[in-house]
Amino acid sequence: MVKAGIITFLGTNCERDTKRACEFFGWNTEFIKHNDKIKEHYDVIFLPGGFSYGDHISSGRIAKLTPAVKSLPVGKTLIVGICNGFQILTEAKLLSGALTYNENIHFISKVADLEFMGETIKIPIAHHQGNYTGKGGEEVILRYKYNENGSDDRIAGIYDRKNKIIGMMPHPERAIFEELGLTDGRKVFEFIKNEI
Amino acid sequence: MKNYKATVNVKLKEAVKDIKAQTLEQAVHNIMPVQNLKCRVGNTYNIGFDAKNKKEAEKIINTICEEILSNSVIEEYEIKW
Amino acid sequence: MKNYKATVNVKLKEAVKDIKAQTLEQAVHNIMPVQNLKCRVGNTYNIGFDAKNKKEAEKIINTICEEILSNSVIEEYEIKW
Amino acid sequence: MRYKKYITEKLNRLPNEFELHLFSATYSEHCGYIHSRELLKELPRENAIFPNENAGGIKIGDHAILFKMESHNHPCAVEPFNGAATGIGGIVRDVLAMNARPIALCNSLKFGDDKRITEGVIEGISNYGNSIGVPTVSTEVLYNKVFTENPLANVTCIGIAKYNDIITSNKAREGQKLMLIGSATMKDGMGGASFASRKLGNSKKKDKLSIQIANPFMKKKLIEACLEIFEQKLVTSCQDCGAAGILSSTSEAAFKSNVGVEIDLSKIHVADDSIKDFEIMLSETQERMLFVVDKKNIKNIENILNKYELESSVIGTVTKDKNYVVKQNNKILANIPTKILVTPPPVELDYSYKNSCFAEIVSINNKSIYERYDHTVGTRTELQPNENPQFNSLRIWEENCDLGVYTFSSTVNNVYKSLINAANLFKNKGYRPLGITNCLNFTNPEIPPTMYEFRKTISDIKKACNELNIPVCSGNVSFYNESSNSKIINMPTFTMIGVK
Ligand SMILES: Nc1ncnc2c1ncn2[C@@H]1O[C@H](COP(=O)(O)OP(=O)(O)O)[C@@H](O)[C@H]1O
Repeated sequence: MVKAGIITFLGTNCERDTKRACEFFGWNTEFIKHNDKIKEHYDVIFLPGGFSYGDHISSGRIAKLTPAVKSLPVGKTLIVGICNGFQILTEAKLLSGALTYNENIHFISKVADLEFMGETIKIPIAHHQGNYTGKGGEEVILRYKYNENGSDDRIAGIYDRKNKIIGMMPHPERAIFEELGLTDGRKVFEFIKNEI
Repeated sequence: MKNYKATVNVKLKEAVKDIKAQTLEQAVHNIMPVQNLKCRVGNTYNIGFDAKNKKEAEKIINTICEEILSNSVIEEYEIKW
Repeated sequence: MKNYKATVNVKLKEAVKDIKAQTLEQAVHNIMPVQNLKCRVGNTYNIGFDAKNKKEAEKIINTICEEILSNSVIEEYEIKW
Repeated sequence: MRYKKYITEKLNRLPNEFELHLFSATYSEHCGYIHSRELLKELPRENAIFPNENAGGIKIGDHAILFKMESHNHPCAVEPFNGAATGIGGIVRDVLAMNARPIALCNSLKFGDDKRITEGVIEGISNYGNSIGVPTVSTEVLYNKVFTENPLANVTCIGIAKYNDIITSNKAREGQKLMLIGSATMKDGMGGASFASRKLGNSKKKDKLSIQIANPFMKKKLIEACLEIFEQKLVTSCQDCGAAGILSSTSEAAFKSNVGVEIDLSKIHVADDSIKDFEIMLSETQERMLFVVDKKNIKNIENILNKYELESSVIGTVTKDKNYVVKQNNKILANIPTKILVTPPPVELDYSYKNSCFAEIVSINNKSIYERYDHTVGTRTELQPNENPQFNSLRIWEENCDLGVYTFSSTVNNVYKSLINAANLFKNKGYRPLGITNCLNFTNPEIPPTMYEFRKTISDIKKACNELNIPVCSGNVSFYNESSNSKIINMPTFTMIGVK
C-alpha cells in the first residue's frame, strides 16, 4: 500500500482535501507537522495548497524555512507540491523558476482545461500567484489549454525526474469525487502513483 | 548591545515582468493622461533590532534578506542603514 | 516636456496593526535569535513620466498617490524626487 | 449620555465614567437591538436549533448545520477592503464559537457608483475567504446608485458540527476561568458598536479611527486551534469577540449562564501600552475568542495554542453573584448587575407610514467577480458558479446528503414572494427547504417609514416561513444605512438552505 505524508504549515488549507483524495485511492495517509524533521519513510510526500503563513512577504517564502521542508528526502521519495506547495518548492529552489502574480493581478478560481499526457482534462485552479516564469531543466507535465494566468509557455506543472519532484498549480485533489462532478484529478493521482 | 535600524528595499529584477507595475500604469492611464509613464513596484522593510556591533548587525540583516525577504531568482535587494 | 522620476513610499500608519510585519518577526525568530526585533512593511513605487514642469509633475504624483497608491484611512505616503 | 438617567435609576447610584463607556456600547443599536428585539421575537423558530446563540441552524442526522448572516455595511463604506474582510472574519467566529467547522461562505453585496468601494469589498472578501480556506459558494451583487455612499455587504457563514459536541455560551459555572485567545488587544475598531449604530457623517475623519484590520492568517490558525481544543473537551463555553469586544463577549456569556464575572484588565495581553481601560473593554481587535474553562485545563489549552503560535491570557473568573465586575489590579472600575448591563431600556417605536421611493436594482454579478473567490476548496462544492452564482450545493459527506445554498435579497414589498420563489427553486432542483438566515438592512429607525417597513418585512418573513414550514435560524439587523446626502432602499437579505 502507498504511504503518503502531507506536510501542514501554519495557514495551509488544502491538507484535508489532499488527505481525502489519497484515501480515496486507499493510500495510508498522515500529516507531517511543519516543525518536525522528516525521519520516517513515505512513498510520496505532498506539500498541499493554501496560504501558508498567510502568503505574507511572498507565497511559499516562509514555509521554505521550516524543518519539514529542510529535511525533505530529496531524490529518495517522490515529492509533490500542489499550488502553494509548488510555490514553496520554487522558493526553496527545489524546482526552478518562480511563481508571480497572475497577469490580471486577481485571484483566479475556475475549472481549467489542461493538457496532460496528450489529453485535455478539467481540474480546478485557485491561485493568486500562479504565473510561472523561468523554467529550468524540468519536464512540463501540465499546460493550461488557454493561458489562464500569463505563465511562460502555458506551464501549469513541472517534473524534475532526477530528483523526483513534481510541482503544479492546479488542484487534482479537488477533482476526484463523482459527487462533485469532476473526476479528472484521478488521472493525475494515477500518474503520481506510477512515479513513486 | 546596540540598536540598529535598516531599511531593505526589495524589487523585481529588470528582466522580470512586473505585473503590479503594469496594473498601476493602466490604473493611472484610466484616470488621467500621462506621457511616457514607467513604473516599478517594490517592497520596503524597516527593521530594527539589537546587535553586538555593526558586523553582527550586517550579518543578521543579510540573512533576513537572503532567507526571507527576497528570492534571488526574480528579485534583488538593497540595504540602507 | 521633461522627464521626472519620483519614488513613493507607502506605509501603514503607526496605529495600524501590521500583520505582515508580525509574520516576518515570527519567521526571523524561528530561524535565529534576534533581540528587540521590530519590523514595518511598506510598498515602494518608482514612477517615471513626462510633464511640462515640476508643478505639473507634482500634481500628477499627488493624484496617483491619493487615488491609487494609498488608502488615507490606514496608510500614509512620502514622495522623494 | 442619553440613558444616564435610566442607568442611575436602575443602579440606584450614579454610574462612573468607565461604566458609562460600557453602557454606551451595550445599549447601542448594534449590541442592544433597541429597535428590533421585540419584533424579532415574532419570527418563526420551530425546528431551528440554537436560534439565540452565536449561530443557529438545523439538525441533520447526528450533525448540525449552523449558519448565520451578518452585515458589515458601515465598515465597508469607510475602508472597503478591511471592512469586507473583517465582516467575514466576524461571521466565521460566530460559527466557530459553537465548535462547528466553517464549510462555506456566501455574500450579498450592493454597490453604487464608487468604484473604489466595489473593488475594495470584492478584494476583501476574496482575500479573506480564500486565505482561510473556506469556499465562497453563493454570491449576489446588485447595483443602484443609492448604494454609492452606503454599500451593503452581507455575508453568511455555514458550518458543520456534531450535534452532541456543540458548544454554547450559556454554560459558565462559578469558579471557572475566562481565557482570551488570539490577537493582542489594541485600539483598532474602537467604538465599532456605537459606530455601526450611527449614520455616516459628512466628514469621515472621526470614523477613520474605527477601522478593524483583518488578519486571515491569524484566523486560520485560530480555527484549527479552537477545533483541536474543543475536540479535547477543554472548553465549557465559548463566545466570539465581535462588536464591543471583550465587554460583549464576557457580559453575554455571564448573562446567558446566569452568573457573574470578574475581569482584571491588567491580565489581558495588549499590543499597545497606551491603550486606556475602557478601550481594552470595547476594542474590536479581530481574531480573538473568549473561552470559559476549568482551571485544570488551562495548561493543556496553552500547549495547543503554542503549536499554532497563538497567544492567550487568563483574564478573569466566573462568580456566583451575577455582577459584572471589572478591575485593574485591585482597583474596581465597574461593578454592575449583569442583567442591567445587557438590557437596554425600551424605546418608543414609530410605525407611521410614509411613501418611500422606488429604485430599480440590477444585478452586476459576473465571472470577473465570482472567479476571484475560491469556491472549490474544501471538497464539498458540487456546482460551478457560471450557471447561477447565487445557488450552490454542498456535499455533506458526514450524512451522505447534499445541502442546497441560495443567497438573495428582496425589496420590502417583495419579501413574501421572494421567499416563496426561493423555496420553489429548491423544490424544482429536488431539494427540501430547511431554513433561512437573514440580514435586515434598513435606514434610520427613528425616521418613518423605516419601522413601518421593518415591521412589514418581519410579518412577511413570518407568513412565508409558516407557509413553507421552515424556521428563521439566525440573523442580524443593520439600521442607519444612510449618510447625510443619501439613504439606501431598505433591503432584507437571505440565505436559504435545503437538503437533497
Ligand atoms: N434578523 C434576525 N433574524 C433572526 N435572528 C436574529 C436576527 N437578528 C439577530 N438575531 C439573533 O439575535 C442574536 C444576537 O445577534 P448578534 O448580536 O448579531 O449576535 P453576535 O453578537 O453573536 O454577532 C443571535 O442569536 C442572532 O441570530
